[in-house]
Amino acid sequence: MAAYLIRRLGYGLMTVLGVLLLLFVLFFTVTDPDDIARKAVGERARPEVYAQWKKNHGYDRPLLVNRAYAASDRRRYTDTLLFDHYRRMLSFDFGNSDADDSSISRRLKEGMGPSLSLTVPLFVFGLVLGVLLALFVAFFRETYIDRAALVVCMLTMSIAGLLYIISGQYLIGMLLKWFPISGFAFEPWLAARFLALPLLVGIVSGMGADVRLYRTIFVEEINRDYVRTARAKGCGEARVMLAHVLRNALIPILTNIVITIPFLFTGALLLESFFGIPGLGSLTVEAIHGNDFSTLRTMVYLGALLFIAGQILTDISYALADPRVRLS
Amino acid sequence: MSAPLLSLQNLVLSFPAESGRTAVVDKVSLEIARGETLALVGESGCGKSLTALAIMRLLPKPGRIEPPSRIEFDGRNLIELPVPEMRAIRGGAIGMIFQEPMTSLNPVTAVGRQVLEAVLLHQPLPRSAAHERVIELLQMVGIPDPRQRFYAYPHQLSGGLKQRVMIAMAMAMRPRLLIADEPTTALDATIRAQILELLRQLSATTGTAVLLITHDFGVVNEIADRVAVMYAGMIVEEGSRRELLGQPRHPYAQGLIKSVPRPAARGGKLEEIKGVVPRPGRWPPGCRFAPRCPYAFDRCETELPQRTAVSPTQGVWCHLVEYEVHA
Amino acid sequence: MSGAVGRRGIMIGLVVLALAGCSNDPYPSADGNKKILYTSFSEAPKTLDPAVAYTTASHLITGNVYDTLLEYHFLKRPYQLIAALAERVPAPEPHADGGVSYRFQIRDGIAFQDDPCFALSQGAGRSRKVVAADFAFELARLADPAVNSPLAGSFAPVLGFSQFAERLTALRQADAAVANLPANVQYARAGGIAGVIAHGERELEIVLSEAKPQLLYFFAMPFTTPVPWEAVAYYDGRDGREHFADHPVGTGPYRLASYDKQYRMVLERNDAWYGRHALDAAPGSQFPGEIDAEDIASRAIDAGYAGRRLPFLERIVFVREREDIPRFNKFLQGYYDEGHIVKESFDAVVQNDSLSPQMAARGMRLDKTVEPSIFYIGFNMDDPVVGAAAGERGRKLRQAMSLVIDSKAYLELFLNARGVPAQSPLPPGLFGYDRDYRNPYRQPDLARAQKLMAEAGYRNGIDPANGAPLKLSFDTPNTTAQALLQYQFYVAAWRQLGLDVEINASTYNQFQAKVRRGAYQLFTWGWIADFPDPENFFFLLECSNAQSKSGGPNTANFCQPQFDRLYQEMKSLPNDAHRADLIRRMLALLEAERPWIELFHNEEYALSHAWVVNAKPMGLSYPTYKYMDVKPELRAQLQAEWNVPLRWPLYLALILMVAVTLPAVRTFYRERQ
Amino acid sequence: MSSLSNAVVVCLLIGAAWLLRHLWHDRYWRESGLQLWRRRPLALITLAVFLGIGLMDSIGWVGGGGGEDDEVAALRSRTLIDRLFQPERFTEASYSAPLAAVSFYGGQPLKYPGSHLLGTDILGRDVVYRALKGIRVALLIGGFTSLIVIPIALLFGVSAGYFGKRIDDAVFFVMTVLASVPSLLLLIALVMVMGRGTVQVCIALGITGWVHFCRIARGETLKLREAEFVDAARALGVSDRRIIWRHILPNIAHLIIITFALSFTGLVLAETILSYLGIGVDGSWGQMIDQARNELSRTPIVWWNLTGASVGLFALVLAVNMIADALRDIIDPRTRREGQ
Repeated sequence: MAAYLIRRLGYGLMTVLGVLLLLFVLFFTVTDPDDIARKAVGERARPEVYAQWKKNHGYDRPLLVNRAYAASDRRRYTDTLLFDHYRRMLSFDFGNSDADDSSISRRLKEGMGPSLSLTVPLFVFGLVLGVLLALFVAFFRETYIDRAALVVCMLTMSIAGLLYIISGQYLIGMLLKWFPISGFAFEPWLAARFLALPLLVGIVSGMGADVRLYRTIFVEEINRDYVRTARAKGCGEARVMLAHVLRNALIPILTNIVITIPFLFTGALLLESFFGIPGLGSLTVEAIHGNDFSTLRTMVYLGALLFIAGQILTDISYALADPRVRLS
Repeated sequence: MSAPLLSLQNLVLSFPAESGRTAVVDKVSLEIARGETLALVGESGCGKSLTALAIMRLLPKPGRIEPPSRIEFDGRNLIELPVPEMRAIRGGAIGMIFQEPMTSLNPVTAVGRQVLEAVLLHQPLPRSAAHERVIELLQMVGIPDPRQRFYAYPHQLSGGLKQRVMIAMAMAMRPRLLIADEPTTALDATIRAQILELLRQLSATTGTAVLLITHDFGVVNEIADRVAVMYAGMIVEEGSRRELLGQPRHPYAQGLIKSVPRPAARGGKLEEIKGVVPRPGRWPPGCRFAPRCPYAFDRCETELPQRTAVSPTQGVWCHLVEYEVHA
Repeated sequence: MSGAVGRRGIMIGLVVLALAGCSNDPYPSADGNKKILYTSFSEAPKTLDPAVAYTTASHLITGNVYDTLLEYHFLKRPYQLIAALAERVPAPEPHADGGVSYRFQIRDGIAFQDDPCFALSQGAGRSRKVVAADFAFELARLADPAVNSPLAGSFAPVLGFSQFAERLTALRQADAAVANLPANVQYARAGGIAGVIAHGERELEIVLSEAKPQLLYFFAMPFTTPVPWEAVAYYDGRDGREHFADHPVGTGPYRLASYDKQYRMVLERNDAWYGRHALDAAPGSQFPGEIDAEDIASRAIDAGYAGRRLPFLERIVFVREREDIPRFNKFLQGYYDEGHIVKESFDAVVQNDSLSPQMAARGMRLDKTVEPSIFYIGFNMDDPVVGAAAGERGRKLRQAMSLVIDSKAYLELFLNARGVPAQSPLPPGLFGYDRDYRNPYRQPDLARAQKLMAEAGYRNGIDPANGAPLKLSFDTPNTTAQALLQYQFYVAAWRQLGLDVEINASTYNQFQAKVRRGAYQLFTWGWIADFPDPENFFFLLECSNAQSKSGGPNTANFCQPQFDRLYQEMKSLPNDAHRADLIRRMLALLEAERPWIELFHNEEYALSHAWVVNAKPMGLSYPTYKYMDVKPELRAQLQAEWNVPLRWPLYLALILMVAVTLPAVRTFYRERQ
Repeated sequence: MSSLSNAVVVCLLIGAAWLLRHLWHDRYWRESGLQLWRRRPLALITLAVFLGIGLMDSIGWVGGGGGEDDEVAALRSRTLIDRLFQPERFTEASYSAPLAAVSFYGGQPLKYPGSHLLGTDILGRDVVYRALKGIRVALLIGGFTSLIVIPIALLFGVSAGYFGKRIDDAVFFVMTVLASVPSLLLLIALVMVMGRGTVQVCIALGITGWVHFCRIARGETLKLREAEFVDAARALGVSDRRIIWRHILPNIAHLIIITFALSFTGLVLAETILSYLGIGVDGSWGQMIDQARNELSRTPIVWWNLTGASVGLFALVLAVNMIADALRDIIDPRTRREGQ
């Protein structure tokens, strides 16, 4: 198990280096720092002001090789954008935002709280409700509940996330006034009041696909031989579902969670900017509108890190859940 | 002969087909005495496995037990039994083992704990006592060093060992009837003999009646007390092992026994029964074996034969035999 | 038991969600009765450094935290400067060599807000008195290239301003270690600015190389506020401390208590403010004595506050709201005390140019002010087809295109008529603006436009060179779908002339690249005045500021020697008849040349609730919170009234859910084997 | 531009006809087709209608058609849909409710009273016309992107799976790196760097969607490489290239079709998010939704713009989802083999 873990972490690190290379190509070689400077400082400043700004933000160095230093001098390769990009990203020193010079890591810390308070419950409630509903539907397979549930899932899957948010905000926020339309508060009991509506919208929009997927997994497991054995032992239908089927179904469910993690990211991004939650999602949206490349680069990097960590976590939980893998 | 332990009367099982529902098992009547081992023999698709599942009321979803079927066990009709009581019988008074030991155990739980569940479901013992009971059961079915094997996972055991665990699970509550649905078909020869010997020995020591479902006459010859031959959803002949293997009267039973390859018959032509078993819903009107029966005559095509007793313990559903007996 | 598990799980989930406080009050109930003003902001301030902050968003904070030598009178129009930190508004003293100097007497007893940074100079003390040197320090910061102030150019007339900047840069290049020294030490080493002299602690003299009356306006802007050198040195962003740009230390009526740009900014009242205990009545610290009847009648100003000491509010909370619709709806629900009307709900709020009955019934008030701004479509005068190079044909084409743009229709469609159709670059309320002037090329006239097109050689839009409609490109950095609709309005108008104008919306950096390469023909831009003077608009069309020459803000690259001569002459004249005549001749020139199609001057409609007092806006993006007050009890009562949640749909949904699943559960149990 | 899109349309039609004829002879595909028709007739009809409108909207030429008084339009290639709706003339001043006779604000009589099925938007353009124009864009985003992606993904995936070793490691590494970046963020970065426009967005969507196809192709090839019939073919001395072409690709075909159908809806829905962020495609439903999303809070409410775009989007995505669902059961070998 330990060897498996080390190999997995090693491969994860390799992927991180690959992602950084992709980001470097995307954000440094293809875009022109002059434009970023102009956007950050504003159109009315003097040309030397842009040069000054680029210098402050370290955009003025060459890309790969710094010919200013002699061939033997180590700095020929370290005083370049590429090396600087890797060093700072790997040491989590994200520097300042291109748009307004505020320290990115401080804004990340400020944004981390609201983002997690949205994404974690979204993930947990989404998964728990998804599995419960799927169990419920699988339990009543071949009755009209099953057929009705499948049709409803198909319909909810075909509606764009944006429409859920717009109609949700309008119906529940404005007409019914159950929860505040948007906004956030760091005091916990107030935060719950703010997060209720985005969570509701987020869960409902993702529910269709999840329930259909989990139901198929459950029905597949129910038809396996060991379920017949359990019934022959005298297990009641509920015990069969919870003790036997659910435990075995966890394995395919875990593999599918890896696929849903990135959608969690996009979901949070939309929910945060629509509901005014000052999290990493709205920070990214602002970076897009403000052409703030350094923040965007950091967000993509963190997104990738989260995803790789998620993959490793899922593989580990996969091994824990399935003895056949754990003991191999 | 005291009252039979289990008696099936006119059991009819139906499944949905293109046009409404068709019977797959058609008015089967069968009895098993206490401690007796009855072998239910027939080609695959004749409905013998479904009959076994119907006894446990575990018929797969679209299937249904149609009236006027009756399944009397210990004097009670299992069909009318309320669900909680039926659940008490499953794994309690009646145990069952299946054909595919490889997939019949829960892959993510230790085998010991799966047997433990079978015990605790019916008898609220303290954990340590139940644990000991499981060790005892594993020993009883011949699993070496049961204390360690308790924590093994199914993928770590061989096919034979897994079938022994299944048997331990089924015998957990000293059932009065054990249903074995082709227990050895998936095992190779050497293990097959051990499992059959285990079943015979358990039946002898615990007095458990065994309903053995198989298509292999070798198995029947090993441990069966009585035999019933099934064809296209009907029982065509039943009798003691000696009678049926010795002098089968129903043409299909005769054909079956002749087609079993025996060392003695080396060099001879292997017998085979021409034609194919008709599928449910397309059964011919009269005797269902008529199209393939060399002795079929006009009555066979029109009328379903009734049971004719050729000895106190042997009955045949065949017009020819009926004719011979009454003539 | 088994079937119920699923159903019960869902029920619990729903009930928990409902009980999570089925109310939509976003504020802690404890603050219900305090004198707090709740308002919102959409654009986060880029920086709060007074030398750099230039956007309205940052002015919300800098305008309250920093005081200035002079201020605009709250109510008098046109705008009039009054003394604030200075004891009186100085008159210019001409010098023999054509220069001019202003002497500011600094009011006594003014101190900085409490802040740990003063430990650098006061040891145990947490504040200190304001002296003339603090003003000199800020002016030096304006010149410092490292601070990179966008307004450095405007202070060029100050004697020795640019020389000081050069000396400073040379000093830093000579020895790199100098740059790490505190700013005030560096400025002292570089010898300070010749034209900025601190006579003792309470007199500041500013010497100009040439007369520029507009410069006084800059002393009413936070750019020239007194800045303590301790704050700049202490807040350097190292080892956990914030940057000075995020931690302002000033003398103003309010202190910045909390600052999270993504979420919330809070200003607390500064009890050490000079205005609260100044002995003589300093004009900047008192509510104006005389209030005209019209303001009292319209409840814009409450007469009871005349002459009272400022400020009244304890705390001002700015909540970040990115989307307009939720922001406006929270205002309607009473959770924001002031708000801007959203285009979509305009007709529900404003009918025949005043508050609609239902809104008036709620006690709301509507204030309208025309912003000193101009929004325009510009031609790239260097372009061979639409520019000056095309000579007469180009001019006629520009005139024709100008004739078909109907600003009135545009305003009604996109801004609910909130704005004044523009006849010239000068907005209303500025010297030289003539209310009755009608620009002949800005009154929609399709027939005349088509005649002009023919004269220009493009009969019904066909370009003789290739026989197809003349193709022009309209470039914009704004890629939002909403903006696209507005550009399609212009394209549809030009289509009546047979012109095929293609919209090229590109991301900001591609747009900038095109502008720098001059690869654009038509563009749209806006400008909000820094100070109420015609020079601040005409400089956008002056040749030395042309984009192609100096990368300056004259994106139209308009270079007309006669216009430039008039501009130089008019630039620093006082507002007299001679200046008005010069302006009239400049406007006549623009009228014919048509470098711009002037669209409209923006009009701000501000709404405020019944419990907000003295909500009259001041314009010039000046925050007026120090004059405002609130009635908390009335607010709490109205908020409760307007926000009764509808609960029956929740119960209906729950019942429906149970009703749907019950029959299936029953049939399932019956059928079970 | 019009001649290019006409050529593309003709090629598509010829290619589709040849493919259909070829598949019709193959009993396996004919049977699957019939089964699909029996199970999802409505969805197939909807998709056919959408495809028809999409193709009609791609065939355009200059000149001809209803007495144009607008010179600019006359000289621009107008597709069949344009000619049907005459957008230049068939517009109102601003908003008008569905089938209304007077404008929504101010109540002036309309130029075409009662003939706008779903009313008009802020610029007076007919909502039904704009929704129909959105079909071609959606099909382009969903279809065109996949057409770029599938060949590349197959090339890399199959060669990685079949030849293994170095190629496999390299391809797998690139795949993991691309898959590790959340697709939306990568999408945003690509569009911001490559600039806006239908083609750029499709390429960006392609790059992010490519990994999904490649992973499936590689996995399936790995499985098939071990299959007996491949060993048998290799034993007979059949060249690798032929094995891939004759044996591996046909067996992957069904999986590719299913994945194509599933990813189609994902791409179309992703575009709506891009439009919200301001980097979507012009004329798409996403853009219509983004323009209309604030109209819900107008009093009285302006709902028809949002409805027009949403119904179009919903119908297409639902139809494709239903077909993909049915396809998965019909031609997925696993369920099929157990079926026989």
